[in-house]
Amino acid sequence: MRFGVVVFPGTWSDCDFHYVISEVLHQPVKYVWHRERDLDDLDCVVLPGGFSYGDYLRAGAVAGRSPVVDALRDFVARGGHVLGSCNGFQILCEAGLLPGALMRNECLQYRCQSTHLVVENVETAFTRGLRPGQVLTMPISHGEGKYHADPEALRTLKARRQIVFRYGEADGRVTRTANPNGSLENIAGIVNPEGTVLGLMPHPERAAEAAMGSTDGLLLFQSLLGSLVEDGSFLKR
Amino acid sequence: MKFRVLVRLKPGILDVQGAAVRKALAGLGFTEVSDLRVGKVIEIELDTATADAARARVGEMCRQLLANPVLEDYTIEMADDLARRGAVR
Amino acid sequence: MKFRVLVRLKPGILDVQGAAVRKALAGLGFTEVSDLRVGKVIEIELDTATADAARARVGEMCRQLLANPVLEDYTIEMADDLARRGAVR
Amino acid sequence: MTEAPPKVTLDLARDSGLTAEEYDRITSRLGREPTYAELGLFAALWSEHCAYKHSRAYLSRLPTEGPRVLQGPGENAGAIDIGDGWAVVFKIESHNHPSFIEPFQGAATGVGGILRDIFTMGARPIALLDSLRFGELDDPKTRRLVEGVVSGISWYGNCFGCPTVGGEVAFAPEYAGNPLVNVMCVGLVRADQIFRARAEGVGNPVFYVGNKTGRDGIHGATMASATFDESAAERRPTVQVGDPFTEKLLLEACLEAMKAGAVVGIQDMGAAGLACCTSEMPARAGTGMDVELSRVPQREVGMTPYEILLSESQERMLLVAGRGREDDVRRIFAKWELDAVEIGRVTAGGALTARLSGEVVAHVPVSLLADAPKYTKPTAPPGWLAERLAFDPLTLPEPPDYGEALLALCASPSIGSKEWVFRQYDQQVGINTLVLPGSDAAVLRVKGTPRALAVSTDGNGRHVFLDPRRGAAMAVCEAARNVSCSGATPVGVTDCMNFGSPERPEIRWQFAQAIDGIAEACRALEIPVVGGNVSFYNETSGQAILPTPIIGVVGVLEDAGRRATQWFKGAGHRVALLGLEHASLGGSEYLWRAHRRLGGRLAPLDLEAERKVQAAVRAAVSAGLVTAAHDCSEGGLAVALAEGCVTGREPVGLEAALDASGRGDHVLFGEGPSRVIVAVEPPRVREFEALMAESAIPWRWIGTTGGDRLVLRLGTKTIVDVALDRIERAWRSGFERHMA
Ligand SMILES: Nc1ncnc2c1ncn2[C@@H]1O[C@H](COP(=O)(O)OP(=O)(O)O)[C@@H](O)[C@H]1O
Ligand SMILES: [Mg+2]
Repeated sequence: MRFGVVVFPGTWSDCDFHYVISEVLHQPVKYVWHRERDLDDLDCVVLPGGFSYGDYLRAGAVAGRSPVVDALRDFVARGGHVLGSCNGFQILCEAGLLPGALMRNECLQYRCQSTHLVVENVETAFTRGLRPGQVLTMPISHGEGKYHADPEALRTLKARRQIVFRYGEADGRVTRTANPNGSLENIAGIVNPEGTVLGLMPHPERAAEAAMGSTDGLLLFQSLLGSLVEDGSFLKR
Repeated sequence: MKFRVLVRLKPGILDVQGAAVRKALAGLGFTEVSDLRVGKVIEIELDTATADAARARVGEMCRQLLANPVLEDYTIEMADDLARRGAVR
Repeated sequence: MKFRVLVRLKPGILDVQGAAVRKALAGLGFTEVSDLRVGKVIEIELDTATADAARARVGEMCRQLLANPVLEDYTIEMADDLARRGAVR
Repeated sequence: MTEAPPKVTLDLARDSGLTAEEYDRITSRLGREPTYAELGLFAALWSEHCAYKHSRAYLSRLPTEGPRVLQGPGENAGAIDIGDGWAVVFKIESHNHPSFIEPFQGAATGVGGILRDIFTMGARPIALLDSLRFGELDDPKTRRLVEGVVSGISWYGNCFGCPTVGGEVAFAPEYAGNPLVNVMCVGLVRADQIFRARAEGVGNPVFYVGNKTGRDGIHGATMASATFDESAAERRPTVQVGDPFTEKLLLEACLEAMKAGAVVGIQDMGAAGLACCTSEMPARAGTGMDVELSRVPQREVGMTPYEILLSESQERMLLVAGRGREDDVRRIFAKWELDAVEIGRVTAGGALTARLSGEVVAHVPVSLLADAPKYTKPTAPPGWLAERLAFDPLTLPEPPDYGEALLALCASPSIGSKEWVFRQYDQQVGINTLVLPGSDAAVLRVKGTPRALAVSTDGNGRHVFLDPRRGAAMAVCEAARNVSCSGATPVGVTDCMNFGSPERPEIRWQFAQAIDGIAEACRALEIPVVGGNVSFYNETSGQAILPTPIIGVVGVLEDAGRRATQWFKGAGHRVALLGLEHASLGGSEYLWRAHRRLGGRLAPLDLEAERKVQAAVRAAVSAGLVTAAHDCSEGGLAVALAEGCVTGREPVGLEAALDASGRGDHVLFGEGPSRVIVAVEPPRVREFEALMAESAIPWRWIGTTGGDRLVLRLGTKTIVDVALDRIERAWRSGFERHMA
């Protein structure tokens, strides 16, 4: 499966994703410059964390209007997969590829810490290998990760089972104290209705090796690899 | 031509920063503040022939980039409207 | 009584936000922008008997908290001055 | 448009910070009066900040050589060989004054400056550490400073994308009027691809790259000139504003240009900006430079040559490219959307020539600019010292309840958890951080090798205040010990010397003594000093800070998998205390917190014993014999044990018996060097004992982990018996409760 890791000016998790995909997962991967529009040779595009364009206006705002993100619309329509983590999630929301928006953390401070994610929907390309209610350990590192959607949008998210991860306790309870940023209903990650575009604030690439304290981040990739192979569409290439 | 764009959280969206500033002010003895909201002001100067055309362009900028419609409202003001008010310091 | 405080970087201080937004706008085809600066707007409602007293208090708030005197200037406006301009969306 | 520059006189020279003798030296060496722009160059380059006039003579006493040293002091940063073709590049720098004036931007630009020092060497920054000192937290002004400084560091480091993996925060009233913000950066580079700040190659093009130049930070001292028109000065901001996004682009562009082989030499435009680069770079290479100032990208209109030369706008570099590689440089910087403008050439003849639209505004030998006078003025110990030393802490009453005393100490903001600080820092970007903040040293793997680096910064102003020599040596030992506790071998030191005004003999004495102490300790531990920074004039209205050398140590772990952290891992582990049990309440945190006293003598320091203890700990960690290793520092043995119990994910209890020969407070809370506690699982006890015997260090078993209390005995008498959750609560809230 061929991965592309997008690089915007100011992106910094690009190298980490690249490392995990090539050195841990042993999958082909290349960097994709933000001005690129040609994504034809890719199966999965990763929008990594960082501060694209400094995030000086709003997190992800400028990158959300870049050529590569524009090209993602076609890519997704053609069945391509997109994983946006941290800044990548913010960009997907800003671009309208996912609903809602990410606001400043309720504590008004940056937060870098380990979190527990409760898996809610296992019928997406990225969570197919997981159990409902399974608890993953993955760190967050952001200043603007409070998910917001208006009541109507939230209803739609629920109706279409687009909420994939919520912040929870180690035992899987979704509590107020487990919410690190004030996110609406503890939402940590969502997908598009087709389950092919995942946005999440936590960093799966930082939880991909035992030495880093958790390997739960790999599960997302393994689900993806498994699901794509199963469905066959990418085997022919 | 000079414009001023004010970008503010939509009513109904909790303004955490505003609440924090209000609390800090109360701590300093400014207890009379009954409401406070924090937004962004973007001052734009542009080379466009007519005021109407310019205003339309600024509107376009807001829709395309300056405000996030999920969260924010915006207002556009022309600098001439504001001329009479003098800056402090 | 409603006030609006505009807090802006002093002239000469690097406005990283403004420069970034201007560049982003240019990238979207808004090349006519010749200058752009980003600041904060703080809208304050307060319960004070007279407009003058209220304005003085807001000035005090600016000096003590709202503006950083090392980097920023501020302007205070009364909301009545602004009534006629309507919000977009 | 620009008015004629003011006439240069002795008075003007004095106003810009030069002495009459210095001015004399300039005119006689030049054979004429300097021009206004030239005076600006001298004022800046001969300032204490750039020229180390009062410290250079002392700094030469530091050991700077060793088999692994690839670059010692004198460049943007030092470099040490760590094997497999890799080098670690690191340095520490202060941004104390800017952070006091504007905490957020001051601290942020401090981070920006040290990052540039690292990547100008060709290294990619992999870690930051921040050492902070503030007044006491009960003052709301201090709390605002702390908030501003921490969020400034957080903003810059996070946005740039370098993890902040360690540091310290301590509080004492002496820092209230002058907080300390020291930032250390560590980077990695291939050992044969280190770049230097040298303008080699006559005829090579000189590029200005990065942000545009504004009037930011034009030297305060040189600006206070009577001939400036008042209102113009008013308009001139001296505060620099950081732009981490541009810095990140600058990093990528510089590394790419270096990799492309287009770069000959490069230097960060830090203090004294362009003036500093255009004179230091040719001075190091024995060349000259001819630059056209009107080509410098400018953010403001009407800037004078003086302003262009001295501006301290951030995120800029001067780059000497190879001839014929101009287009490569332009292309690479354009890709990263940065300015790269050729502003001049490297010349023969050793002069800096600066022009404005062709007209020469300065023409000075760079050797003269780089050759500021060195001072070794008389030093004298402070008059008050004898009285402070004569104070005997044991004349004070014992605490009525040792459990409560320990809880109070754990809740001291200097000792309590700094999670409030470091959870605002990205600690992991780069996915190298094997040990996050919260243990003695942070550990970062070196990808592609089996190795890891361990880093720590330490310094104790109270110790140095009472005994600058021993206190500074103890700071070196502590930083190295922290690194050794992780299992790593210390390989290099960087130091940040924060002192009061060097114009006072007692400050000069503190400084000279501290340098001697650092030199002794580094020699004994065989770790060279490869870079550092001196920050004088840390005082407000004649009240100097505690003299505070901050020591940064980098160590190498040959096997990244063989490392230790400070917290106990489970019940039933035997706990041993390694090292001499010499401790003292003199200058201790306990003495200050419990009795508000600063006095007494420091514990003795035996550098040979220190070296052996550290070697023994390293050997034990690398043999996989210990499940935890923790250094005893502030708060003494009792606090170190309490930290072993509660700083991990799951609290682990302990029962221990301590030396019964001293008074309780002395044994529990006395501070001293060369002590480490370790935990050993029962099956490894024999092996561990054999290793200790071989190491020939003093050591003994003191207890066993388990249960949910910390119980400490002196002989048979239980003097502390406290529930872990109380200790944990005290420790977790010690700092944070002030910041709510
Ligand atoms: N300002 C800071 N930034 C990042 N980490 C910090 C800071 N202050 C303290 N820490 C971390 O908290 C832990 C405890 O610090 P400290 O008590 O100073 O340790 P020690 O006494 O072992 O030097 C260390 O891991 C240290 O790196
Ligand atoms: Mg320690």
